[in-house]
Amino acid sequence: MAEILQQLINALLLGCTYTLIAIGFNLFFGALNVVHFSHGDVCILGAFMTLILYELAKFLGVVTFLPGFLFVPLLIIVAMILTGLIGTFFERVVIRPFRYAPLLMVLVATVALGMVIRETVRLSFPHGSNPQIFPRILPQASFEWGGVLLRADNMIIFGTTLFLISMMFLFIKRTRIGAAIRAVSQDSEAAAMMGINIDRTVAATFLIGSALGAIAGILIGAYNNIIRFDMGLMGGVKGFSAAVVGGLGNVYGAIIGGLILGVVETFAAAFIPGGTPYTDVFAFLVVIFFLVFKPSGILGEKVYEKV
Amino acid sequence: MGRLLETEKLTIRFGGLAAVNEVDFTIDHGEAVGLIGPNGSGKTTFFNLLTGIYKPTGGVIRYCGESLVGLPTFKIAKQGVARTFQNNRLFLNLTVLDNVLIGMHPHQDSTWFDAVFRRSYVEKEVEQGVEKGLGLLSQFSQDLAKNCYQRAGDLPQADRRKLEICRALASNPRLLLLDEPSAGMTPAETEELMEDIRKVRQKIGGIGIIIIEHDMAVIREVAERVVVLNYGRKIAEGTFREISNNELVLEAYLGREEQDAQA
Amino acid sequence: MLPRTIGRAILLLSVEAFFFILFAAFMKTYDTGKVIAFLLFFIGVGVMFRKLDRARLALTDLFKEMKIVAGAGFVLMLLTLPFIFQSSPYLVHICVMAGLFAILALGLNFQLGSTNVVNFATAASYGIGAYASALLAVHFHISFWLGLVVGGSLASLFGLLLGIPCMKTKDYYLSLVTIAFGLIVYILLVNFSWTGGPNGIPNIPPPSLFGHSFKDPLSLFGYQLPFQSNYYYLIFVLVGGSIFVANRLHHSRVGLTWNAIREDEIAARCHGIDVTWYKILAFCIDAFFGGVAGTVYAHYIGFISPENFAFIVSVVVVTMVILGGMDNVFGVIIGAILLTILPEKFRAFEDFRVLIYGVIVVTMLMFRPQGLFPQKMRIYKK
Amino acid sequence: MKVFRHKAVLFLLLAIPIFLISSDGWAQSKVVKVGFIGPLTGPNAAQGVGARNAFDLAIREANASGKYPFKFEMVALDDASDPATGVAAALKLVSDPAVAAASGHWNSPVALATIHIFHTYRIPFIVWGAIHPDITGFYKYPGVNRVAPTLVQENGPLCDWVIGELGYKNISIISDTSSYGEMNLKAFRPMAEAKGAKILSVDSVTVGTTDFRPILTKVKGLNPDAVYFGGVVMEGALVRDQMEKVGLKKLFFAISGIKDDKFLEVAGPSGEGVLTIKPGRPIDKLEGGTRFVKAYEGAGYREPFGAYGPNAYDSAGIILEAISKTGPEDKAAITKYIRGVKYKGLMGETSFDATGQTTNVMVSRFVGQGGKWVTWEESEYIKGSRKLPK
Repeated sequence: MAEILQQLINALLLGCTYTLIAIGFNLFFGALNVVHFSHGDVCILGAFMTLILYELAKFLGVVTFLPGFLFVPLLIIVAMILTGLIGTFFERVVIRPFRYAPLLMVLVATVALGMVIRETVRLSFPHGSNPQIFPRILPQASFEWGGVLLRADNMIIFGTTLFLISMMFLFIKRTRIGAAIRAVSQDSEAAAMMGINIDRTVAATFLIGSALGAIAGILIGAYNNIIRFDMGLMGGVKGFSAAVVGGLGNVYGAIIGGLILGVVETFAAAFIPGGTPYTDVFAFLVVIFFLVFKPSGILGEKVYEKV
Repeated sequence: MGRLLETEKLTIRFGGLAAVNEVDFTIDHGEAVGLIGPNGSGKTTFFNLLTGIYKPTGGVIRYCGESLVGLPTFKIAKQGVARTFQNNRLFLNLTVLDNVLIGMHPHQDSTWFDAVFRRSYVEKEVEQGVEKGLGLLSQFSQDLAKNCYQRAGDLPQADRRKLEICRALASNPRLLLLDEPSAGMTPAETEELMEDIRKVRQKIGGIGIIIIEHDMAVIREVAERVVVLNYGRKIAEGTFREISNNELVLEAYLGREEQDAQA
Repeated sequence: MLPRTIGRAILLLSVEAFFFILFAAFMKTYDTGKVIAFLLFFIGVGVMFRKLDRARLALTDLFKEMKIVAGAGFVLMLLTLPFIFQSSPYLVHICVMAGLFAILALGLNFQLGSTNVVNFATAASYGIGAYASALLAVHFHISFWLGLVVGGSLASLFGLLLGIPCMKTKDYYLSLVTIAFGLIVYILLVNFSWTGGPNGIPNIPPPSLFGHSFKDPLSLFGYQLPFQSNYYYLIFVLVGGSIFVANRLHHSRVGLTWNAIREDEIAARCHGIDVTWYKILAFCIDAFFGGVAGTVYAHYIGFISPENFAFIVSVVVVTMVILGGMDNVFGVIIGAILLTILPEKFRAFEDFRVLIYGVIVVTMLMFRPQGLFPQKMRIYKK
Repeated sequence: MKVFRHKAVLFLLLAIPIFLISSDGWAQSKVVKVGFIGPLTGPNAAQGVGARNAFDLAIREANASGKYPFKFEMVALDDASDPATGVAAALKLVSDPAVAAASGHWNSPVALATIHIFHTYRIPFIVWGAIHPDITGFYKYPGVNRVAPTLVQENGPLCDWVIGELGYKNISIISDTSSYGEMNLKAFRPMAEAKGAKILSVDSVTVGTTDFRPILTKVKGLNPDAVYFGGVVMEGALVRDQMEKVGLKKLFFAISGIKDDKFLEVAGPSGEGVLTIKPGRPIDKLEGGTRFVKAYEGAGYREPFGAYGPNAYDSAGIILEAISKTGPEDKAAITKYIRGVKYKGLMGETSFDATGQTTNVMVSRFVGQGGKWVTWEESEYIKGSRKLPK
């Protein structure tokens, strides 16, 4: 029983990162009807950004006079903002030119952009092909409770995810920009006619999505202690998968989809004999199952083609 | 002449909204029926139901006595239902002639195997197709026939409409659905269009045409019978004269005009 | 009249020969500086060709007039390539690889170019073909020639399998399925023990024809050619066959139907086109090409492991198609050749290879989405 | 004017290529070339670059010593850990008639793909880093030798030590699915069982996995004495770290693939008390080791020579000695000389058995202590001031 609980915790934490990536996919798809295939790489870029900032801060000696509980959030917020800006930049440079082009082009372009991001990261770090050590920025304390090991860093990861998701919902529900995002994702032409600046709204979407993605990257780094340049490929595919399982375009769906993938992978590794190397296969089979039998996902509404 | 197509209580709901609501509709062989109604009254959705792009949530579609409900779009097209689109959907990066050749798809039968291993068969098929296509094009416009290797995307709007009708006719349809063919045309071009439609009816005996139009002149000229939709429901049916005196219809349209005036 | 024709034929052949010699010399150049000089020269020729209208028209007329002479001359020159590279098996090897990738790219072109289906699973069909024939050859001593058919067909079968989800999905979703499929095949190849796991399959026997084993040097006209030449000629025939099939499909109802799906899926359906079937057909034919290429690769190298069939291979083939020109058979082959030879010439920049692929794709899509050689309109003989 | 311009264009069209071709000068240089292939880019670049530098050092030293009648030149090519790239590189080497012999590969799949080429073209080849047993044991090519011990040769001493001497009997195995991990699993399991160990579980993980918690949580439920890891640095470090994180506080021991400073860096505090072995002896304990380190530093290489530097250094030494004895032309003689060599080098005396496998197998024991690898014999664990987990 304790083992199952422990595995559930593992699944939950894995699901958290997938959820955060999936939210980005949903936001972009809502706003632009675009699947940003390099979003996973932007997320990991956020983690690398944190790594660079951390080294920079260490070099400048900021660590010495700033206590950890102030320094770490500050570090994360700066990395978030930077990654958000980079995400908007990518939207402006690589995605916007294809807004009225055939869908194939933006699809291939974003896949290629992902490659460019990965390779740039790889080439700009010494031995960039190897995993980079991610600083242990979260407290490492732990205590055991009925055979279940609870760790401070895990709880922070879980808490942060919950907090960010609820903040994002509030933001989308309560603010002007949030209203604009909702309007654009309902009907961008109508929104434009109502005087909403589409470009700015889309940029805001990418800012938020990429910033949340940065958190996903940082959490992956903090959870595993390492980050590797090519994690974004799998991360992106899994994040997109989570979005699809939950229902593409539905932000709540991201949570469900992320958790489903987390549970499938964890339990496949733990309880299917010899299943460990095949966890990704199981995850993908679930995704393909959904694509074939319920393409709209769990929470997505059936989409009618415009004719 | 027998029934070409009829629907009974045809309905589709998008969530709570019934875009087409219990519509009974009939068209006979050789008949031209106008389908009118204010914007958003479900006319195009009705076409989409007939062609199988949407699956109805209720009701029956009978075409030549057989049900079309549940059939995939391409099978419906193969049975002789051809259509044009509101904002026309040509194959823009292909030539004029290729567009028409694709229209002939249902009547050709060469497969990948023929393409690779039976050259003569394919060549004959293409040859016949080209001949038929050029013939079809020249019936409508010498310009199109002459510029048959032009990219369809480079054509002016009026020619695109014509080409789209040609493409639809290339499949030898028994039922032709025209979705606002005169949209974006000058009065002179509209005149030509009406002429074209008359030509089609003359040449292809027994073809049924359902035409969606906002230009009442076209409806008056072309359609023998008019069906009026509003909010997805059929509110009237009859000759053009009957319709233009129908109070419900006037209300539906006047209401719209008032809104237009305000906007 | 006749002397003029002969004169023009000689002119045509000398133009071809000129560029062929240049190509051979380029291949034999190892010095990076000179490689760049060569490239600049080729680019200069290309630019001049565009600028000088008269020269261009004259040349295209010449080529159109004597298609057969041009084709025959071209084929003959390519056939002599192993003699020119006699002392350097490495160069023949590059040519073989270029041919393999040309087959892969031609296959993908049915989907990416003709039908607009973005398939990121080329590596999977490539791998399935390679593994199928390798396993058959190693365990059951099935000959390469049979393996070629079996490998292709089996890959085709998997193409069908992969095509099934496309009944329900399209666009992004379909691409996700292909990416997932590619990753699944890779993971399975790594983890199954009967595929040799990560160790792959060593000792795949070379093909033999009329008692001549492909691993032995080829003796032709008193010349001893490196053993790679066997494969060069094999690939030459296969690429020729692929071009033949690709052209025939393109100029048939099937190719036209694929184009219709590319342009507008809904309109295509409304004209009686069974979109699902034609997409599946494209999947199957693509996979068949991939399977054939994989089979040749396996027997050529004699050793395969999952690494040869990773995601990046798929992306490379996509890059080739986009660079060369979607739906243009000639362009796609040029794309494949360029992207096979250039990385070998710039081995010093090996580290930047993938980055450069990515940059090529993004810039091509932005500034020249039609590729180096844009698709051509179909013209029918009257 | 226009005619002139056309003539100029035509002239350029002909002149430039003629210049390019003629200036190329396909003439061969007189130096003797020695090939080196390794992963110079990609995930294992650190291994390949270090080995290349050491290889280069040996050649530079040979040229500087003036003892040899030839001038040697290294041709270093990249295999990027990719068999296809490796094959192209190997073909490039055999295409060059000036190449007398070559050494290569850290990745076994690459070596397994290229040795056939070297065999076909009769170019003597020494494997400096790839450790798959088949490279020598299965093919037994007369021209292919290997200075690195296979992993079968490594697992025995590890079993003797941890299971035999230290007495850890209930063991869970985790290995990666790479050829390296797979071979380790195959070699270790029977050896461990022969020593009386009980294998509680066997799990394989794909290289590149970062989250091992599901497996480790399961393993924790089995309550083993120790976890054996058959894989390389990064996965090893993550497994070690995550053992702590799921509360599996047991002994962790592993094959030499993890013996790298990076392991301790990634594993952090959890690297304490990790046991591993390493073929050969620590560089400072080798005869000539300090001289080698000094020379390496003096040559100004930026990257450390890494775990396989000495192997590459000795490979180069063996090749150079062979060529100097037989001359660069006769490849068969070089081949024969290498197979019969008794080479006193950095790693001690190297000679090859009938399959081409080195007979020079020495193993040193290491333990992670205070963020450093310390030889077991000198560690505080053997002195008793630190204790291994029970």
